[in-house]
Order: sequence, then C-alpha cells, then structure tokens
Amino acid sequence: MPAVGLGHYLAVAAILFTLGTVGIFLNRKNVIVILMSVELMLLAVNLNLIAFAAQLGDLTGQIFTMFVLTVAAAEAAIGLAIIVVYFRNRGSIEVDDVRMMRG
Amino acid sequence: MEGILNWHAALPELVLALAAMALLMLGVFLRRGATDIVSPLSVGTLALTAVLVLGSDRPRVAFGGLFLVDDFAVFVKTAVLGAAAFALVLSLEWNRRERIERFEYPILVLFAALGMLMMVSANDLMSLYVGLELSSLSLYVLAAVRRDDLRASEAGLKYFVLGALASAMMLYGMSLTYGFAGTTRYEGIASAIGAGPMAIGLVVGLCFVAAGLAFKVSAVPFHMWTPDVYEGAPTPVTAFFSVAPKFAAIAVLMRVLAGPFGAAVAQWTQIIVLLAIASMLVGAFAALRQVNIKRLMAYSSIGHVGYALIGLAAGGEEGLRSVLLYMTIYVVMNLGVFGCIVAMHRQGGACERIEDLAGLSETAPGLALAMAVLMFAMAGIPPLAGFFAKLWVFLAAIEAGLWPLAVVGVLASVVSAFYYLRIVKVMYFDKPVGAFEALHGGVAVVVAFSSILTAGFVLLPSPLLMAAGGAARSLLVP
Amino acid sequence: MIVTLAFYAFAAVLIAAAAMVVLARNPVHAVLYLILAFFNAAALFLLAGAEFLAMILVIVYVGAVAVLFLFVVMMLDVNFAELREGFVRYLPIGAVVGVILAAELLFLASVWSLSAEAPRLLAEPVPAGVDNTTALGLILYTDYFYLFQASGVILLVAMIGAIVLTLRDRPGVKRQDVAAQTARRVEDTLALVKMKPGSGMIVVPKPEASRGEERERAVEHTPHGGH
Amino acid sequence: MSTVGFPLLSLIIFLPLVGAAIIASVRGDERTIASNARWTALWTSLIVFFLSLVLWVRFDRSSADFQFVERAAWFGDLAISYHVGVDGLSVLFVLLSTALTPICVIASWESVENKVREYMIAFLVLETMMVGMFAALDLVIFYLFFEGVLIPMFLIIGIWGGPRRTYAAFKFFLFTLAGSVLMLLAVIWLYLDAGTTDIPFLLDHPLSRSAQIWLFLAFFASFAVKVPMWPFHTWLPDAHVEAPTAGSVILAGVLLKMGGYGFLRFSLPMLPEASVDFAPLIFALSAIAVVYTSLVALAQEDIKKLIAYSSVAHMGLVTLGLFTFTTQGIEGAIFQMLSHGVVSAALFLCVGVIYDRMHTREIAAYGGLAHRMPRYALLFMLFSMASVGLPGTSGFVGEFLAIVGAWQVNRVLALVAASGMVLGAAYMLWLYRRVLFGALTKPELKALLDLSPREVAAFTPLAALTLWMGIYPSSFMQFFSVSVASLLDRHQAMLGASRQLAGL
Amino acid sequence: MLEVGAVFPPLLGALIAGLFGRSLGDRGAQGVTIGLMLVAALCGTILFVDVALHGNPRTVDLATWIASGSLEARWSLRFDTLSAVMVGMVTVVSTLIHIYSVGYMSHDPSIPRFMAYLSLFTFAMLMLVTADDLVQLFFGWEGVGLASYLLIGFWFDRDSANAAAMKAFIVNRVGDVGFALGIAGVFALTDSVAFNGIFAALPEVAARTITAAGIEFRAVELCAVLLFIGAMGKSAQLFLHTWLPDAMEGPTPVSALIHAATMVTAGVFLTARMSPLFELAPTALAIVTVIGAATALFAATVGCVQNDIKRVIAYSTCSQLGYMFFAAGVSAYPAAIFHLFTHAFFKALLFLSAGSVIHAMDGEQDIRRMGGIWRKVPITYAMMWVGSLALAGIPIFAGYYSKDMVLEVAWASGTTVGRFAFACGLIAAFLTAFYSWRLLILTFHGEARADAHTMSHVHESPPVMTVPLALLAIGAVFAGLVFYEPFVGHHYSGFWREAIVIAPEHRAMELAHDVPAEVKYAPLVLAGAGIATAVLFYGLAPRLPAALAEAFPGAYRFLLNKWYFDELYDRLFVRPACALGTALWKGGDLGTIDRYGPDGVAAAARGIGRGIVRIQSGYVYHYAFAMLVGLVVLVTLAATGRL
Repeated sequence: MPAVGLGHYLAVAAILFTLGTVGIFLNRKNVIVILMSVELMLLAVNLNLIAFAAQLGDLTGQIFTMFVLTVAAAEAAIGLAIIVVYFRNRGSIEVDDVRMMRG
Repeated sequence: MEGILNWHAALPELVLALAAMALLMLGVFLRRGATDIVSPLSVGTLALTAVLVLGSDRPRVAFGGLFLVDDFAVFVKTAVLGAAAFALVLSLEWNRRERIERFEYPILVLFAALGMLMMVSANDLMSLYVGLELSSLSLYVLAAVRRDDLRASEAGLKYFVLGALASAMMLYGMSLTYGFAGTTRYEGIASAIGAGPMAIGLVVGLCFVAAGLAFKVSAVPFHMWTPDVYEGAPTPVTAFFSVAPKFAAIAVLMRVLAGPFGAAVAQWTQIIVLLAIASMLVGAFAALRQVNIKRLMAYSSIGHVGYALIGLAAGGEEGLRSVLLYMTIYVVMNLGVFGCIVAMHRQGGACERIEDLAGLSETAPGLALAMAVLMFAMAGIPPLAGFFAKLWVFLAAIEAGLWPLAVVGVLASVVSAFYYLRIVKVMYFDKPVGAFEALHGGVAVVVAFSSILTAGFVLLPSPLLMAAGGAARSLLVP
Repeated sequence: MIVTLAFYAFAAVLIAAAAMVVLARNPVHAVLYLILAFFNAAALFLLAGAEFLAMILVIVYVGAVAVLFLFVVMMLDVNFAELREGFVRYLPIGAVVGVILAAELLFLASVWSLSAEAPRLLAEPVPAGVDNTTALGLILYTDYFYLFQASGVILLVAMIGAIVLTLRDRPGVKRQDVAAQTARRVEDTLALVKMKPGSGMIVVPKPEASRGEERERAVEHTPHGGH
Repeated sequence: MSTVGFPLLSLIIFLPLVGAAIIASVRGDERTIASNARWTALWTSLIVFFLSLVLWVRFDRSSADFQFVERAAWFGDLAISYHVGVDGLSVLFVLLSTALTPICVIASWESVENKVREYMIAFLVLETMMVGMFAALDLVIFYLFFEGVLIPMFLIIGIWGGPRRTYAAFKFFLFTLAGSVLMLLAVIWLYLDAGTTDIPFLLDHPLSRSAQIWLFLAFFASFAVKVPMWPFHTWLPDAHVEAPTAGSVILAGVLLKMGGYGFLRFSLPMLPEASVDFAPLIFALSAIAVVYTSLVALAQEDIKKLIAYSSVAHMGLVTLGLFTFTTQGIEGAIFQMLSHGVVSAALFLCVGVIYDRMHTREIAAYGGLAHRMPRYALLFMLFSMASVGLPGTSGFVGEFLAIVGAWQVNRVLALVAASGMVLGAAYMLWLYRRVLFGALTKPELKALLDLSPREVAAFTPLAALTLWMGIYPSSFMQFFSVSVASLLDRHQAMLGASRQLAGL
Repeated sequence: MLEVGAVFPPLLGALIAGLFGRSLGDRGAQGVTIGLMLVAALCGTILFVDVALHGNPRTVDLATWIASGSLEARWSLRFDTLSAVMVGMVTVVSTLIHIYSVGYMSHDPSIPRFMAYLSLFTFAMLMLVTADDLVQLFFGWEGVGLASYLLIGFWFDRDSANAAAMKAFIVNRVGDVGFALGIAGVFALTDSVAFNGIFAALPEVAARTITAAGIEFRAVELCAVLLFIGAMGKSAQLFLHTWLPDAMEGPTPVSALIHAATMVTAGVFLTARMSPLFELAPTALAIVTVIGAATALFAATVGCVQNDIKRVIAYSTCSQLGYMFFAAGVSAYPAAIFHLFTHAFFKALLFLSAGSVIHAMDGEQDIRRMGGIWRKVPITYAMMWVGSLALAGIPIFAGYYSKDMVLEVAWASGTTVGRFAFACGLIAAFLTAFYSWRLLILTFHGEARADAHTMSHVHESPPVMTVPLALLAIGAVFAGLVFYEPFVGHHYSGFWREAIVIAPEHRAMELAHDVPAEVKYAPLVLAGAGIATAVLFYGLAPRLPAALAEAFPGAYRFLLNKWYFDELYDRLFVRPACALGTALWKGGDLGTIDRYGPDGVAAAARGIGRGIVRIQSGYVYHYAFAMLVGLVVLVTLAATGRL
C-alpha cells in the first residue's frame, strides 16, 4: 500500500500520459521531442505499474516495470538510430518535413 | 511452479533464436558474400522451425505459465513462419538488384518472426509485450533498412513513432488490467473478470489494449502508418509486413480477447465491430485513387483486416475459425501479389506504379494470369479462395446476428472489387509499356505457389477448414 | 505526512518538467527537463517502495537513455524551432481531445476498484522480510527467466538495428589499421636519401598511387552500405 | 431417368475446362497457337454439346424430379456439398448453353485475331460456369458459378471489346457483383436456418413470412440486376455494345437467363409468400421495362444498343410471366427465355456479321444491305420477326403465353405486356428498314459480300431452332411442363399451409 | 389429304421460290408457285363444293402446337362452310393473281422473291381461315401481316414503300394487341382456345364479369371488343385504317390480293367465326355496327377526292369493309360474308384493272395525268366497267346482291345502330358510285393528260394479265347471282350450319327479305344518282369539281388529307413515342439512372476516397492524432456504457 493512496499515483500517471500524447501530436518542432514524449508515456505506465504493485503487495508490477524499462531503452536506441538515418537523408528532423509520402 | 521451465515446449523458439544468433555470427565473420549464404540458411531455419512447431506437443504450458503452446498457436505459428519464409524468398533477388544486400536483413526477419512466435504463444501480458516489442523493433529497423533512401527512412520513422505510441497505449491498458486483476496471467485475468461486475477501469484498459493491438493489425483508425510504411519500405519488407506480423497480431488480438477478456465479450465485440466497419470502408474507398501499387495494397490490407475482424466480432468457434481461414487465405494471396510486385522491375529500377503493369498480359502472360487470379481472389469472386474467406466470415457474422456488419462488408467488397479490377484492367486491357526483367526463380515459385493455391482451394477446402476449426476450438477450450 | 508532502512536491515537479519537455523550444532544454522528470519519477518510485526500480530509472534512464538523447540532439545540431502556426491552429482541438483523455483517466483514478478476485490471483506476493532488490532478484532469474532472456534478445536486436542503420564505412576517411601499422617495416616507409646541401630538391611520393589504394578500400567496404 | 454412376453432368460441366487446359498448354508460334486454340475450342464445345444431347434424349419428361444427380462431399460433411442435377426447369438451359458455345466459337473464328488462345479459354471457362450454374443443386455451388461467370465475361468484354470497353466491363462487373453479394448473405442465412445449402432440401424448407421477405429482397437484388429489370438494366446496353460479338451472344443468350432462372429456381418455390407479396412490384417494374426500354430502343442509333434494349424489354416479359403464378405465365416465361436465348444470340451474330465487314455499329452507316446480302437479309428478317414475336417463330410462344398468364392476374398488366408487341415491331422494323432496306447509296457498302459458309454454319442451327421452337414448341415445353405443374402445386400447397397457420 | 392439298402447296411454293429462286430462275419460280397454287385452287374448289355445297364439314388434326396447362393450341385444318367459302375464294383469287403477276411483274428483277411472298401470303391466309382455334387463327393473322409487310415493302429501295410497309405492320400490330388480349380473355373465360371448346363453354360463362382497370365488364363483351379491335386493325376500320391507303405502295397484284380480296377481309371472317361470342355481346355488336358504318361513310368521303388510282380503290375497299362489318354488327354474318365473297372478285378485278392501266401508263398512278386512253386499252376498260358496276351495286352484278342485302339487314335489324348504319350505308352507296365513275371518267375518258411519250406507249396488257381479269370479271358478274340463295337466301342457315351462330332474337337475316320497297330500291337509286353526278362533274362540266373545291376549301382539304388522321397519329403517337424514347434514353437511362445510379455511386465513392485520402496527410502528428481520437472515442463509448 503506497503511502499516499493509489488514486494519487494514478492521477499523476494519467496526467503524465496525457502530456505524452499531447506532446506527440501538438509537437511541431522535431522528431526527437516525440521520442521524449513516448518516454513520458512509458514513465506514466511505469508509475501505474508500481503504484498497483504497491497497492496489491505484488512484485509482478515491478517486474513488468523492469521489462518496460529495458524495452524502452532498446526502443530509444532504435528510434534514435532511425532519426539519425532520416537526418542524414533529409538534413532535417523537423516534424513538418516528414511528409514525403501521403494520400 | 511445477517443472519451472519446461523449456522444450518452446523448442522451436529456442532453435530459431539460437540459429538467428549463429547466423549473425556467421555473417559477421564472413563479411563479404555473407548474404548469399545467410539468406538461404535463414529460409531453411524458418522452415525447420515450422516443422518443429508442427511437431510440438500440445497443449503445453512453459516457463511458469508465461508461455503456452496449443493448436491455435501451432496453426498461427506455422502460417507466420511460412509467410516469413516466403517473404524472405522474395527478398533474395530484389535486395541484390536494389543493392541493399545485407546479411542483417534475414537475421532481423528471423528475430521478427521469433517475436511473433513469442507473442502468439504468450500466456501473460508481459510475455505478450516482450514478444510484441521484439518483433516490432525488428520491423522498425527493417522498414528503414534501405538507409540511403529517404522514403524508406521516413517509413521507418513514421512506423517507429506511431508504433511507440501504440505500444505505450497498449502498455497503459495492460497496467490498468494488472491493477484490476492483480495479475498479468491470462487465466488470472479471465477469472478476475468472470468473477464480478466489470470495473470501469478494466473496460478502459481493454480499450487501450485493443487500440494498441489494432495498430499492429492496422485497423482503422489506427491504420494511418500503413500506407506510408508500405510505400516507403523496400518491397520485400512490405510483403513481409503485410503477411506475417499481421497474422500474428490478429492472432494475439484473438487470443487476448477470447482468453483473458473472454468474459468482457459484450464490451469488445462492440469495439471490434466499430474497427471492422471503419477498416472495411477506409480500405475500400481510400484505395480507389491510388497510383502506387504498394500503397494500394496497404489500403487493401486494411480492408482485409476489416473483414477478418468481422469474424472476430462474431466470436465463438465459428467466428474465430473464420478469422483464421480468412487470414490464412489472405496471407497466401498477398504473398503472390507481392511476388508480382517484386517482379515489377525494368531496366533502371523497380517500378511501383499501377500503370507500369500495363499490357503485362502480353509481355508476361504467366505473371499476368497469376496476378489476375490473385486480384479476382482478393476481390472475393468465386470460385477463388478469396471468396471462401469472405464466405466464412460473413457466415459467422450472420450466425452471430451482426447483419449491419455483413451488409457493410459485402458492399465494401463491391467497392474494393473496383480497384482490384483496375489492376486486371491495366494488365489486360491496356497497351504494353515495355517488359519487365525476367522472373527470378524464387519469386516465380512464390507467385506460382500462391496463385495455384488460390485457384485450387475450391477443390479441397476441407483440410484447412479442419485445421482452423481445431485451432479455434483450442482457443475457446484450453 | 512528510511522505504525502514529498509526494505532492515530486509529483508537481514531475508534471511541470514533463510539460516543459513538451513545450520547451530548445530541444536540449527538453532533454534536460526529461532528466528532471526522471529524477522525480524515481522519487515517486521510492515513495511507493520500489527502491530497486528507482535506482534503475536513475542509472539506466538518466545515465544512458537521456544522455543518448542529448547526444543525438547535439550531434544532429538541431536548431531552435519556432512554434509554427500549426501549433496554434491545432491547439484547440488537440487540447479538447487531450483534456477529454485526461479527464477520463483522472476519473478512472478516482473510482479505481480492484477485482474481488485480485488478492487471490497475485502471482508474486511481496515476500515478508526481504528487501526489494533481493525479492526481485529471487524471481527475475527463476519465474521470469524466459522474459529475462527475451529482453536480452530485444537488446541484441536493438544493437543490430542501431548498427545496421547508422554504421557507415565512409570512403575516404583515414582509419587506423593496427595490423597494417605493426606490419609496416622501416624500409617501406623510410628512405634515406643523401642530399647535397643546398640542392633544395624535394622528393614527392607518387600521389596517384596512394589515392588509388584508397579507392580500392572503399570498394571493398561497400557491402556495408554507405554512400 | 438416369441417376447412374456415370457422371455425365460433371463431364459436361468440366470438360470445357479440360479443353481450356489443352489450349493453355499449346506451345509454338502465334499462328499455331491461334489455330490450335480455335480447333480445340470448337471440338471441345461440340463434344460437350453432343454429350448434353444425351440429357435431351435420356431425360425423363414425365418426372418433376432432379435427374442425372451427382453428389459428393465437399466441405467435409454434406451440409455444403458438390451436388448437381437437372430437372425440367434447368435441363433446357444447360442445352442452350452448350449449344451456343460452339456457335460462339465459330462466330469468333476470324473476327478475333489477337490473343486467340486467351479468348477461347475464356469462352470454355464461361461454358463451365454457365452449365455449372444451371446444374447446381447446392446454393453455394450455384453461387460459385453464378458469380464466377463474371470473371471470364469481364475479360471478354474488356480485352476484346469496343472503344468504351473498360467502362462497360467495370459497369457490368460491379453492377452485377453489387447485386449478387446481397444474395450471398441470403444464401448464408438460408444455410444457417436450414443447416444445409442443398437446394432440393431447401425447396421444402418452410420459412416465416418475414424471413421470406428479406430473402426475397436479397435474391431480388441479384436476379433483378442479372435479368436485368428496370431500373437495374443500364449495365446491359453498355456491356452488349462493347462486348465482342460472341460475348454479346453469350451475354444475351445465357447470362441474362441466369436471373430469370434464379427467380424460377429460388424465389418462386422457396419464398412463395414473399413472391406473392412482391408480385405487384415485379409487375410494375416489368411493365415499365416493356414500355420504357422499348421506347428507348426506338431512339437508338447503335444497332447493338437497340438489340440490347430489346433484350431488356423481352426479359421484362419473362419476369412478368414468372410472377403470375399461372401455368401459362411461367411456362411462357421459360419459353421466352429459351427463345430469347436463341433469337437475341442470333441477332447479335447478325450485327457481328456486318460489324466484321464495316467495323461500325452506327445504324446510319448502313442502308440497302438487302441488295448485296440477300441471304443475310433473309436471316435477319427471320430473327427480327422472331424478336417481334411473330407466330411460327419461337418468339411468339413465350410472349403469347406470358400475356395469357398476365391476363389471368391483371388485365391492365396484360395490356402493357401486349403493348410490347407494337413497340417491338416498331423498333425492330425501324432498325431493319434503316440497315437492310432502302437504296444502296453508300459506296463503301457496295463491295460487301454475303454470308460466308462459316457464317451460314453459325446461323443455320439458330434459324432452325427459331423455327422449330416456333412451330413445334411442344417438343421443348414437354420438358418443363411437369416441373412447372409441380412447382405450382407446391406453391399452392405452401401458400395454403401458411395461410392455415396464419389462421390458427 | 385434300385439306392438306388446299393449304400447304403455297407454303411449299413459297419455300422453293424463296430459297432456291436464284437457281430456279424467274420462269422456274413462277412455274412452281403457280403450279402449286393451281393444286391448291383445285383442292380448294373441290372442298368448297364438298363442304359448303354438299354439307360435309370436317376438321383435320395435324399436330400439337402450344400446350401449356389447359391451354392447348393445335395445328389443324377446320373445314366448315365458312372456311370452305374462304378457302375456295382465296385459292381461286390468289391463283389468278399469281398468274396475273407473271405479266405485271415481268420487268422486275426479283420475280422469285415476289412469287414466294405471294405464295407465303396465300399459305398464311389459308392457315387463318382453316384454323380450328384462335391461336392458329392468330398465326395466320400475323402471317398475312408479315406477307403484307414484305409485299408492301417489296420495292425496298423506295423509302415510301418501306415506310408504308412499316406502317402497315405496326398499325396491324396495334389491332393484334387487342386480338392477343382477346384470346387471353377468351381463354381465361372458357379455359379453351379451340373454337369448339370455346363455343361449348360460352353459354355457361356468358354472365361472368371481369374487372379491368377497376371497371367491371361483362367478360364476353370485353373479349368480343378486344377481338374486334384486332379485326379493326386487319380490316382497316376507322381509327386503324391509315395503313391501307399507304399499302398501295406495293405492287398492284398485292393490292388486289391482299389489300382488297383477302387479307383485309380477315377481320370480317373473324367476326363471323366468333359469332357465338359476338351473339352474346350486344354492346360489342353495337360497336361493330357503328364502327363499320362510320368507316363505310368516312372512307367513301375520302375516296371522292383522291387522285391516285389505287388509293381511290383502297378507300373504296375500306368503305366496303365497313359495309361488311355493320352487317356483321347486326348479326347478319352471312350477309357480311356474302359481301366479302362478291367483293373479293370485283375488288380484285378493279385493282388488277387499275394495275393494267398503270402497267399501260408506264407506272403512272395519278388519275389527273391519265385520260383518253380507253381506246388503247379496251379490255382493261371493259373490266374496269364491270368492276365499277359491281362496286356501285348495279343489278345483275355481284355487288348489287350483296350490298343490297347488307343494307337491308341493317334496316331490318330495327335497332338504332342498325338504322344509323343503314343511313351511312346509303350515303356511302351514293359516294361509291360517284367516285367509281369519277375514276372511270378521269382515267379513260376526256383528253389525254399524260405526256406524249407515255401516251405513245400505252398498250393493252398481255393475255397473261387479261385472262385472269376476265376470269375475275366472271366472278364479279355472277358471284352474286349464283350464290345469293345459298349464302343469304331464306335457307341460309342450312348452308352455314354450325359455322355461323345467330341468336334467335337477332332476326335481321330473316326480316331482310321483307323490307319495304323504298329500302330495297334506295341504294340503287342513290347509286344511279352517284353515277349521274360523276358524269356531270367530270364528263359534262369538268370545271365544277374545281369550283366546288374552291367554294368549300376547308372541306376539300379535310377530305383530301383524309380527315387528317395521319397527321393526328403522327402528332399523337409517332412523334411522342420517338421523343419519349429519346427523352427516356438521355434523360432516364443516362441522365437519371446512370447518373445517380452506377455513375453517381462511382463518383461518390471516388469522392469519399478523396476525402479519406486527404486525412492521410503524411503528417505524423495527424496520424498520432487520429489514433488518439480513435482511442478517446473507444474509451468514451466504453466508459459511458454505450458499448
């Protein structure tokens, strides 16, 4: 049982998650920020999992968090690699430029 | 936990993983000419794995309940491995021609396939997540593997960004589910849901999970990545995308919805109905004006997923079976179509526009015939296999009383028939614009395999029917 | 009480930092805010009793991931981006959707309920008398051996992927070839020339030949792609 | 009566595919392939035709049962099985299909020059589909063939068709597809309701009135497009005009009959109450078709289009006759379909003859052909008169019986149906006058040759059939009179039963 | 055997001449057809004697034709008095005309075709009159229609001939609609289409009613009227008469055979044949009478001002057919058939004589460009006189007996419509005589109005034409005298036996013999007056007609333009049909069904496609946004319990 109540954690996670999503589609700057937004969302998930784990007195949530962290790291690596590749081709990573294909 | 590991249930996966790593080493040490050796070996690995899958004991639970092998898993895994193998065959010649021979390519396909096997066999949200991410990460890289190509890297970028968003959504849903059920094990979630009234948190969690998986199957409105990625990624990669991951993702969706969320059927049926209708409509209408054949196939695949989802929405053994049938037939047809697209190569590079097929019936009658058969099949015209796929799906839908879905489905199929016919029209009615280069042996085999199966399915439909029926049953009665 | 206050403080900073990640105009600042957010999240983890994960978060995320971000941001020399008009144009509808989502999730937080079955279904109840790290360690390599290995494969794929995508054999770049260096003998490189003082003659090695060698090497590396 | 082990029907159905396979396997230069394809197609279709004559001879005309029945497991169990057979309602349509195919092959002998191999394959595949559809005793099999027809026909129109072939082919395909997918839903529903798609079983399967109404609408969507009924007919003129001659022949000769046959096979016997309920609608549409399309035909400037519109009008009479639920009406409708199969096929061949020579279908481009082509003029006159429904030709019998049937139901309806007699005469004679009659003034027409022996060979059987069917129709009607009688008996019985139920 | 021999040889002749005409040659074709016609005529005459005069009716059953449920139409040859009269008359007249054609068509390039058509026609006519059921009758009915169409359009490079042929066929078809519906009605009523079956069932069903278009009719009345509509078409009665004058575009033998002697009288035959039905339908009979009378009068008025020699005779035919109908309408079927019989001879004679004139005048048909040739064509002139006298009803000549009988029965019927018919008939008789002599005088007398070249070539026709003329003239003179007694005499019923049924309450036939003297002689007087007027107008005071025409220009034009029927129909039916056809095609099919149907749907689909594709903007944030919206929608629906 977390010290401050499950609801608080969930609320923080919810706000964090929303900020992450909003960051993705309101962002007009560059693609790296999108990646950061995704990290925020994953952080929200982790907060959720840990809060639930604490609430339930169960370790599964923490284990899950660990895997999420691992995968997120791998994901960040791949994501950044793709961004680098894209930058090399396009010379820019501005979000509005990523639009060769459409329709 | 009894027997703790029980690892031989996961023998195919182990073999695949080890073989992939071994081939990786081989490739690294060989350097020059590695691809020519690693690629065929990868195909062989996939085939070997498929054989192992078929021979695995079932039902089996391994790794303390994280991993499950049943008829359903075997069915799907075989299909996924076969699809991956054929897609890989398609890439052999293409990659050489397009100068993107890299031995990492088949390795990544193997890892992606491994991830798919893992997610299909997952019996726990965590194993699902890990398997899914393994395949996704491989696919992101594959999409961008042609790294000097702007479109490919854009495709990779979009796929990655949206994929990350989708997996974050799914994870959020999983966390909510865990929070409700106290466990991530499928059977635990099922019993938690079955025990009492549905908590709203769980419903929301279900939505999030469904949304994440809908992204993987590219169901509308989570489909937006599909056309761009299909167009941008190298053609064999697109072929791979359109078959293996799609089947695996649908299978996961089926397992998750029918298994852990089986008691919430009333909730998810509605979700799936919405997704199905939207997918069929978007798939039908958006493709009407495409000029790039890969993009067209992207919308086509969106539409097909819509049809498959009809079966899922119908639920029950009949419905699940129809999904498996649909996807199997779809995969076979799609491989052939992409075989034809891979064969679209003239002096000076690959062609992707539909107009490039003009007069194919004169320059390459065999290829044109195969493509025509596949197009009619995709449109669902009897007596080709595509018709039966739709037949079973609609049958399930009507049995479940989902009339609107069935009606929208058949009408959408009429609309989509238009663009499939358009390809036939271009090939057969239009003046030739020049021949393609000669067909590579592997591609020819894939195309022939696909078109003959598609045309001949009508003669012997029972085996597939039985197998799918068994698989569907195992999903409902573990 | 303290704990509660700390929670609110960390949570507030976390959310503010997260908001700044999204809003910051300078991507470097965004990364820094992200790091701040991670620190605060780690603190929240601690408050929830997940010490090990808090540490992981700091070490792995702040230490590795965030730095990676920073590195890439710097490397790509990303400019300051002014807010495009699109931002303003889409803000209202985006905000509406965001607010709806947030409202729903917050509502969820306020009415959260557990399944009646949940306590019975726990897979890994927290063992008594064992600290968090030990407890995790005990199950990670046993019950979750499968996933642990799978994560390893994921990391391998990430590595392969990063290499496949970014490793370039740039032709024309001078590299150190240790074997070649050690195998070089004096006679190959050094010629003793007797010069008459005041002659002023300069001996130039054949430039064409050396350039040709380079080209050869470039060809040799093409299987690894690059331009 | 023959239910012996010898799979005659299957042989008739699938032999063309064998021929197609042989054609496909021929190697060599273009000319060898083309000539091989022609001869193989001709022999195959002739053999099939002679085989189908066995049906004619061995068919037990005194029985309303299905004959030459074959059944084999297909989808595991017998719920959906390979089940074929013919009864009085279908046997003649099988013969019509097998008879028209060799004629089509002959008619295309010289006029098709490019992709001869594909062309002949398409026709043989088409033959399989047509025969299979008429012989199907399982709904799924029926649907398979019913819609499978679209594929070869689409290609025939699209590859060997006229300038607007793409539009026509797409319109044809999508229009008919849109109709038939709804039927597919009905088929599925029936399967779920009855547990089988076996047609003989379904014929006795009782259905509630509301179910019947929905099913009827679904079937109607498909058959009405195929027949085609007004206002679902607009694909037909385009398809006919753009299709190559033999394509039009098959289209008019057999494909249109699929809709009428569908009504006859499914709507009437399986959905008796709904058929009665919807009869006024059918009557209205049929009546409109007769008058409307006849008037439109009057305004045409393209020969094929005119004949195409006349087909719509004639088929209007068919639907009208079917839903009168009188012996004369139904028999007249069946006969009208058979007759129209022969006559419109012949008329399209007639158009093909001059199209091959002049490469235009503009009526205005012709005039006075009778001077140069007396044999042609005679045949054209014969078929025109048959189309007009002159007694003594096949066209009269069906038209007359349909009118007699209609009279028994509704006098005004009969009047409208009969008005087709006037309008039909008007447009056909108007056509004949502008093409064949008049002075031969156009210089390019003066060198025209009369029918070649090959063309005469294609026409002779049709002319003979037209007269035979007109003078001695009984030899055809005795095939289906028992079946029609039993259909009507069952119809009455089912209506009576359901009324009793309603009364209770 | 004899029966078959009377009916089928013409068919054989038609087939031989038609299919093998080119190898047979002109002579061969003529020989074959005429030879076979002679066979038929011989058989026909023997049968006439045997069946009609000796009273041995019989029916030869050949084969089933159409059998559908209780509807059974058979191929059979029915020979009762009525048929036998018709068969005899048709075969004889037709044979004569075949022979005449040899001469008349001698310069034509397609003689075999012509002979084939003629024989085909004869066959169809014979099938018509020997039918034992309504359907076979309809077969013959339409068959003669076809032959008539082919023969009118025989010179198919003439546009006017084609137009006339089409008109004939289509107008006839209008009548045939009535006929076909009539058959359907009779079948529905009596469950039979065979005459015996129908007549046997009629008494039981006479009282039945039937609704059509919401109105309740007596079934027999409706059927009778419908059949009569058919008869109107074939027999060119008022409203459906417009085709007959145009039909003169055909060669003259055709006009003689088809459009005077035989085919056009089929309607009268039908009425007589269906007398048991008509007898039960008084209203229908009244309609028949009124239409017949009106036609008799109308056609006669128009005939007075026509200038084409054949058209004058055509209108006269029309008018005479009217006589026959009103005779039938007052239940005096024997009188109608009698007039039909005599008319066949003298009208064929008139036409053939006219043909002879035309032949002599090198194709000229306008009587205003004739005149003064009687010396050059004495035989023709004489024949014309015989024919005209018969037509005008001058004693001894055939027309006198039949026409008087017709007028007498009309009077004797005692009904209002009968009296009306009588009145019309009287006026028509006057007009008939008038236009006949107008024709005679203008054609043969006065000064020659043709050009010199034509006049120099005017010559008498060869014997092959004049001999048939002479034979017909014999008929035109004696047919009335000889056959008066059996046909319409006091013991007429013994002659007709079951072939004609007259209800006992319809006593016109009996009473006709006892009409007052003024009724009996009025026609003769009026005919004489008509002749006198014509002589006055065209012989003595040639200016008078022109002056009259100027004095009443409206009336003159009205008559000259045939009461504007053609124009009326053109405006009312032909043009609207064509316009409607175009409108429905462009506006209906293309403009509405296609535009909002397939094309519209296709365009809409493309439009929707464009819309969806626009959402696919390529911006990754749009994609993310779409996913998010989807998620929010799902969650919202789920959370609010809508799912």
